[in-house]
Amino acid sequence: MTKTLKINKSTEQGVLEFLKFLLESDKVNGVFILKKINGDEAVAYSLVANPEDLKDAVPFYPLMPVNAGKLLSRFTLKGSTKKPVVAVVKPCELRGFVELIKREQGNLENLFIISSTCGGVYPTKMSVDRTIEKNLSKYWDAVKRGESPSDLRDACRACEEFIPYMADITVDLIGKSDIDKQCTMFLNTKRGEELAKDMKGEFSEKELDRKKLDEICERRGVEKKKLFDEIDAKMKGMEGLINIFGRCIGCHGCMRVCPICYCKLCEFESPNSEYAPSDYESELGKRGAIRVPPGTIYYQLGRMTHIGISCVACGSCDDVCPVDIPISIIFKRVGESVQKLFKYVPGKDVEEKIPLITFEKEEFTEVEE
Amino acid sequence: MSELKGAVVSARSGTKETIIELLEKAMDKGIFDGVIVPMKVPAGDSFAYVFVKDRSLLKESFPLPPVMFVQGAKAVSSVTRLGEGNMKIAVIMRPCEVRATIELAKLNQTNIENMTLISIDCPGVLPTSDFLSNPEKSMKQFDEAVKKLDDKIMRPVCQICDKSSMIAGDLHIGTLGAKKDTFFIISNSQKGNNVVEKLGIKLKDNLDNWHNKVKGISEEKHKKRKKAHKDLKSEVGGIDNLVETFSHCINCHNCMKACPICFCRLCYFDSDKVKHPSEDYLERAESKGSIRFLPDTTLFQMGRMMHMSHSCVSCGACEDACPMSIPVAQIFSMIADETQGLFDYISGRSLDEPVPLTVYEEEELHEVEDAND
Amino acid sequence: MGVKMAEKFEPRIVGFLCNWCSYAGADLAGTSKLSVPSSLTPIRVMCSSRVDPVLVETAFLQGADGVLIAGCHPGDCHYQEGNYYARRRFAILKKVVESLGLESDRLRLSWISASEGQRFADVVNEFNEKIKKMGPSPIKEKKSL
Amino acid sequence: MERKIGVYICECGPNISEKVDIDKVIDAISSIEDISVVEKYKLLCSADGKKFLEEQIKKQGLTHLVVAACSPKEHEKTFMEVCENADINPYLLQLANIREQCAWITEDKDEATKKAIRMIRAAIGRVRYHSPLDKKEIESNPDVLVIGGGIAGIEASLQLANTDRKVYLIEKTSSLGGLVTNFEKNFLGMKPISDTIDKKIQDVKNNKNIKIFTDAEVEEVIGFFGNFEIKLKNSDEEGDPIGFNVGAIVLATGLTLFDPKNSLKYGYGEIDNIITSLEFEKMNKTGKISLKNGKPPRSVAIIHCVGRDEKGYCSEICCMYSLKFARYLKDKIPQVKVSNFYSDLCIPGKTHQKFYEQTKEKNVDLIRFTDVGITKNKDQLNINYKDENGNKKSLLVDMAILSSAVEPATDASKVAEIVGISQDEKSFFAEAHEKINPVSTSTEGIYIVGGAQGPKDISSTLIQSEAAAGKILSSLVPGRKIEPEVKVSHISESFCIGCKTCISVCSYGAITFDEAKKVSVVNEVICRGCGNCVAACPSGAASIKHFKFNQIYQELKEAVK
Amino acid sequence: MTEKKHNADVLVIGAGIAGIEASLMLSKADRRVHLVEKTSYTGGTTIKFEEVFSNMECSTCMIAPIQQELLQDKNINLLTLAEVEEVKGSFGDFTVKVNKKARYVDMVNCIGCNACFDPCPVSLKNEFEEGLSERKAIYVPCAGALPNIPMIDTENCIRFKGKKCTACQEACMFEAIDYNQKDEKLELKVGAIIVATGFNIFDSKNLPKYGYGKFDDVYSALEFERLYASNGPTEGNIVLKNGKTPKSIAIVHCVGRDEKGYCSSVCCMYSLKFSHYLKTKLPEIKISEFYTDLCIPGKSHQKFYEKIKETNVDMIRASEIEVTKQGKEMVIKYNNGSGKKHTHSMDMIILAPAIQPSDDASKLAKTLGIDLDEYGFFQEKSLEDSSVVSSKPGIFIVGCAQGPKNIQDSVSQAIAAVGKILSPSE
Repeated sequence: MTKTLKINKSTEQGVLEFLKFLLESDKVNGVFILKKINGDEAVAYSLVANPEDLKDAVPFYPLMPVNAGKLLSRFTLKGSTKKPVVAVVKPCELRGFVELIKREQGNLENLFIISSTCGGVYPTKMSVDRTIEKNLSKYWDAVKRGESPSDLRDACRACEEFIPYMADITVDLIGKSDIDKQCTMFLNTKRGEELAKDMKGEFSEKELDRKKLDEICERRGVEKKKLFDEIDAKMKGMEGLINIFGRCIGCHGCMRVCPICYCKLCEFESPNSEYAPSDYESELGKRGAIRVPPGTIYYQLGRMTHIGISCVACGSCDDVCPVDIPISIIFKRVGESVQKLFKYVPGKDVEEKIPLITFEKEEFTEVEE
Repeated sequence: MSELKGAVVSARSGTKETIIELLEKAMDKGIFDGVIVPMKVPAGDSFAYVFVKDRSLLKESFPLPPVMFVQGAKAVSSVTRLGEGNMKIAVIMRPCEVRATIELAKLNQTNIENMTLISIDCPGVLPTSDFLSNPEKSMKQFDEAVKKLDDKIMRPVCQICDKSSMIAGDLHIGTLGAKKDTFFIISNSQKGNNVVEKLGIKLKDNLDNWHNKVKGISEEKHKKRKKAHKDLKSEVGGIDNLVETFSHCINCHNCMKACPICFCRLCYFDSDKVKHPSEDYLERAESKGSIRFLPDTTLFQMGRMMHMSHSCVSCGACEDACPMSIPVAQIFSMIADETQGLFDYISGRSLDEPVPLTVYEEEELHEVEDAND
Repeated sequence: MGVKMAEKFEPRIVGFLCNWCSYAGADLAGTSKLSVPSSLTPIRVMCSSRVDPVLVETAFLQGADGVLIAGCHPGDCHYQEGNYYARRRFAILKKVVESLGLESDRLRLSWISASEGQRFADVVNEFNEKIKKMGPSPIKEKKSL
Repeated sequence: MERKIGVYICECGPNISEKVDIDKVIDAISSIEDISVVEKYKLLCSADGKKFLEEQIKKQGLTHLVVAACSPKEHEKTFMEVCENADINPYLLQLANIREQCAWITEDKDEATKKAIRMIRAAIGRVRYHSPLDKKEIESNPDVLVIGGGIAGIEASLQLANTDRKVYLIEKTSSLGGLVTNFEKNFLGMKPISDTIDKKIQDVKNNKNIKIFTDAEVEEVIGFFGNFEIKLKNSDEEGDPIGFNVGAIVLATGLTLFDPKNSLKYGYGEIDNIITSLEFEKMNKTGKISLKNGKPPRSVAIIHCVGRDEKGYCSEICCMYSLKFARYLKDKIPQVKVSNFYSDLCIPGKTHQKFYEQTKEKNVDLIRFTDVGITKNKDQLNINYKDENGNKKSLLVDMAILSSAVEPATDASKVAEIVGISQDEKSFFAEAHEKINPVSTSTEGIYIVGGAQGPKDISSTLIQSEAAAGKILSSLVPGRKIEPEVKVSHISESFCIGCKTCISVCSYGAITFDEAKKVSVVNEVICRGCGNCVAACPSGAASIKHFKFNQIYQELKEAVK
Repeated sequence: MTEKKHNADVLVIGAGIAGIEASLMLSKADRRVHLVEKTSYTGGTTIKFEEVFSNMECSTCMIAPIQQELLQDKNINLLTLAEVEEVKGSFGDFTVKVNKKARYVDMVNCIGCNACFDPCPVSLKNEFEEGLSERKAIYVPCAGALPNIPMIDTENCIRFKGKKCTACQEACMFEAIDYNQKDEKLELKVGAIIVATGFNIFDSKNLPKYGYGKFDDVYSALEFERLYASNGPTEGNIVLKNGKTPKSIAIVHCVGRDEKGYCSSVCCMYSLKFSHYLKTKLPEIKISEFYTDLCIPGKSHQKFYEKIKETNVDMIRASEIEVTKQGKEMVIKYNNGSGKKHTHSMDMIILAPAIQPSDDASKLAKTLGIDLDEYGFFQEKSLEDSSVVSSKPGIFIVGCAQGPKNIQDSVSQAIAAVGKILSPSE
């Protein structure tokens, strides 16, 4: 049984009350949370210090502008935060962060994590023209029923890891019919309990409704299989790869937003990936023609080998791909197959070692300012 | 810059085809050992630059594709950044790609010693997203638009491009003002002259038709450009609009990666210079109540303007690559005109003009200083 | 800590001073006991050419009410020609800011020699007055830059 | 590692304490993180003050130090020494100049206090990011290469050569001595030049520490102050190219004359008996001044400022040597009629006017012209000139001597390119500083003397040679290592993309390009640490020690708060 | 010169730019230097200039860094208010007696806050500012002077005239003021001596025709330098005695040339520099330069001259110049080249007086036992050889002490002398 805190407010309101309390009682100095910025213009992660500014926070908004794991890593890259901060993030973002911590790219000290069972999010594109706004009610109805609207991102519809690991506090969200009236928070850790102390609301002991969640998980499993089959059909051999990645423009946006890709300098942007004219000349001797810039497939495969083991299938790469390559599903597909080998669930436990250290820790320190 | 010389080439088999024939001929004569041209990718749903040595593959080439997936300058740079090489290479690109290439050459990012840069009158480019929604249809629409010289379906930044026929490279293929089933081949350098003469073409024909047509179009587009920039300034200008404009930016830096001028191995804004300890972010949040995280999106954009706007060729690659549909290219084209104007500089116009920030004049820019006020 | 109460407006001006001329000029203003507004906080750099425009943009976007870059007069650069490059960079910077419809008047480039203590005082006074007229930088309050 | 920052505020008697409420300052900053002690002191720069600081650093086990006092120009060195004595790296110190730039210029005490707090917070923020910097020492080669075997090069070589300092003297012609060997006498003293030059040439030849190469040219120079590698065009007995290492280079490539053929109005090369000053010197040296027909001239015109307009500068010596010519003529052909045509008489210096007056006494005509030309008149010459009122006049003479402007020796540009120094617009070598560093160039270790640096007479040439020698003797001491600047730029090999922007903005040639790796490399020995390249670098590759982005950023943050 | 007995230390007389450069270079070569300066500050005449021709660099920016370096150099023993009284011995082994006058301000304790000035009851003309501004009896010549430490001028301090005044002492928080300081007699042992005592300018009062001292607004070159200096008495505002800004200015070259019998070689250039000064501050002003022969030798000077001419400055070749008054108006009369007489009225007149040896040159020459030339400059050993070698071995003469010259040549000579001293061939 886990300690729980119940507040008789809508789940979102409850959480906001709680966060307000944390700031006002100086339990934390900052809240890291999704928030509307510039009025209604956009939703983005924000670091909030003044309780007032929580008013337009939207912790469970169905959007992932950037994988918060990457952001939390940037936040604590130069060392743990000296003053306590609480972050409200999605399970996959948390898992991404944990993977980064394992790679010395972040720090949990003084950083409290609130997460929730996750209903998935819409493609970031939909935030540009504000179409998400129109879909919100539809979305929340689906969430209550534990279903995924069809226009959610592929990665989310196929996500089976929607229950957070490592969160100090888990907010009960999906499949919960009374989220409009009730807010239930599971205080998973001592730290979580400490935070909740003195908060107005009823404390009790409870468990997440595993059965319901398992059903949801199954449904998503089916969705996943469908997507995997499609990919498998396309991804037959080199030919398949070329067909799928042919349109890649090498912007490396997928790498930049990926919570796992943390290298200061990606190998595929380093001198190792440059070719001298002589290389081209000899290569052209073998083949009549080469695509330039070269290395499109090489980059994608390389990235798979580098991060596949840790891919949390958050779907950010899909969001930024300007040429709509279904990267996330491909990576999820490959990732899971590798992860199975080691029975490794990325981001499950910060103490758990990464099966293979496929890359250098912290390189190029000489230019650190 | 040498005086433009040109010839009329008959193109009964079609412009694209004739260009390919000429390239094949040039390879047969050993004028070029290789050609860098756009081609359809196997899936047929997009295009890529291909470095061809086997002339039999040339027939696949697609000199003027409807989209700009990769800015040609990047392709060229990937081939000769590390040296000129031994192959004599022809490259067929859009004028803005040629200009970017020349800009990169100044910045030591490519070596065009052994290259013949060939540009083509550019009708504009379709937005990548539009194209991807239905490649076949887009192809047809594009061809139509080219025939009608109608740029409505092109990218906004192409609609206000007043350098779409600017000749900065060695050779240029002029379709504007050409009689039916012909086009102009125009030489802008000794290198160009040699190539054409070796092909047995005499550079003696009159170019007035082309000149006039181009003059007309670029003047009209120039007016449009000025107006568009004026409007844009009122839309995105001022701190509030600016913040709003970039509020959707998710720091993916696609714009920077797609930009031919952003050649840095490690972008300033990915370096440790902009990575701060948590206290710093918290302090900022405390003083303002809250800050968006990551902050400094505007700094990134303004920083890029500082670092590359003086070399920006307004090619639009950044806007194509932006997943959040921010009008980056239009904004940068506006800034570029302004900053380059300071030095009467036009990026990629000529290899002999040094990049503004690598030189100075003792007597200049007194308006920005106030030593004597 | 917390948001500054808006009593009377005290500008925050960042002053990048080159070590050899302008910083010495500022010192001379001191030894000559001239009166200079306290709004300017000096930052010593070896040469005006060290002033990375991105640093200035950073100051500007973090809400500086004004940024002054001061170096040796053209021709006097201790490092031969640094200030000429500084001037070009500044020109571009100012143009960018101006073109974005931001207040480029909040950025200033001045040449101040080691013997110009008075000029240093004048420049800062003048600049300070101008900034006061302009009021606080609207950027200060922006939460999502 | 754990930081323990100590902040010490100097009251500077009343100078700071009167204007700044120091106790308020202490309150405001003592709570800042990493601060282990904040204290005020009456006068930190005093002997007691320094002792106090030193003890504090040791007692408190401080890792970083902030001193809020006067201008770094006053006492940065002082407090850096204190750090050294207390065995912490002197670069872990930051000064906050709260006297000159706060207390002394702020009327309102409250404002001054606030500003002081800002400045000290900034210093604290900055010092946090300081990293220890260590002096480097580099072995240096004391030997010297002198290019040019004229009087300048000879003098420099003689001043320098010693058992522990070899001099390589490179002369492109077959003999030493240069231009002056053509002269009979020098002006002022009118003593035979051979008295001086011949002796000097002998001394050079006899000096076993001077290695002379005649008919020799330098092909390649690479390296930097203290460590230049020289390759000559010439090869040794075995036919291998001659090469050697030196620590410094003296350029004494000398002068040549403006060719009057370039200015038709003088009829030079067209009409007989019109000769250049150099030709006349040579003729005079043979002992016999004569016309083409062998007869001595009865009248001679000496035209000053030939080529001045074309060159755009006054060659400084023409007036004087033209007067000397008048003396030559009067000595050898007493009854000859001599007329000097001049535009402005340029005879600077304490001794020159006297020489001029003495010459005039030998009834030499001095005629000021505003324009002059020469035409043939039978076998004589018409000197057609305008006087200063613009009246056309003409004078009939047998012979005309053209006192040509001087210009840099023809190979100057080539040499400049090989050693990698810049030339001024008149293509003389450019000095590091026109006033206070006239014999140095912007490349440390390369010096310019004599006519190569600008038009000048023998005496000034000797001075420059000795000056260059002085520079070398004081900075390149045998057995002593070179200590380059420590606050220098650094370019990350891994991040540099090789756009060479940094190279084009560096005034000292301190950045070279590694063609193999395609990256820029800073030579720390040459770098002066201005930071220009850092601001020029659009990427994250360049940084400069002690003025890093984050160090300045910390100051900036406080300034904005 | 490497025998045991040889003393490596060097005495440099005069802390002007030549003396400073020489000292710094000797120090760089690890020589100990005694730098004897007769005034209370370093920098000589150069620090009086706002800018130097022909690149118009700010003079302070040029020299302040090396002054700082000098003050912080441990090898250099700077003796201000000091004069050489006796020199014995020979090259390699001189014994020098120096009289170091009391400053009455402790150089260690004083921190240069200037708090002592205000309370001082005495106030008189400041010589450094050519009498254009006032100073106290305890003073530094100008703001930014280095070392920034005041001295008491006992000639005028009322305390030293017997009154009971301790105003300055009371004002000083650092017990820096010490009325009991005594002049010190120092004995220095050195191996070589560099004489860099600089120059003086010809006193235009000797030539009444120029109206100097007679009329307001006739200035000598040095006075004008201070009038223009941004750290000078008017913070660089060019004003007439009546407070108005001048509309017309005459700059007269070659003042005293005939009397002296030589061309001072820098007057033409600095006169042109003055035109540049004036045109930058007062673009509208009418400037006439009256010269005899334009002496602008060297590669960079003519360009400067041409630049000035473009700013339409009248260059008038003139003789028989005379400055008089017609009513209130000041007028200048002259003959132009063709002998025609002309008269112009002028608001201000700047005289470019000849450069002459400093007043104590002859005294010093005696003390050092070296020759003077007929003009009173220190005499070089021979016209054929290095001009820094004096008539006595081991004593070197540099800068304007040896003859009129510009900064570049002075510095060259200074460094050359160092070269001579360091050179193994000596």
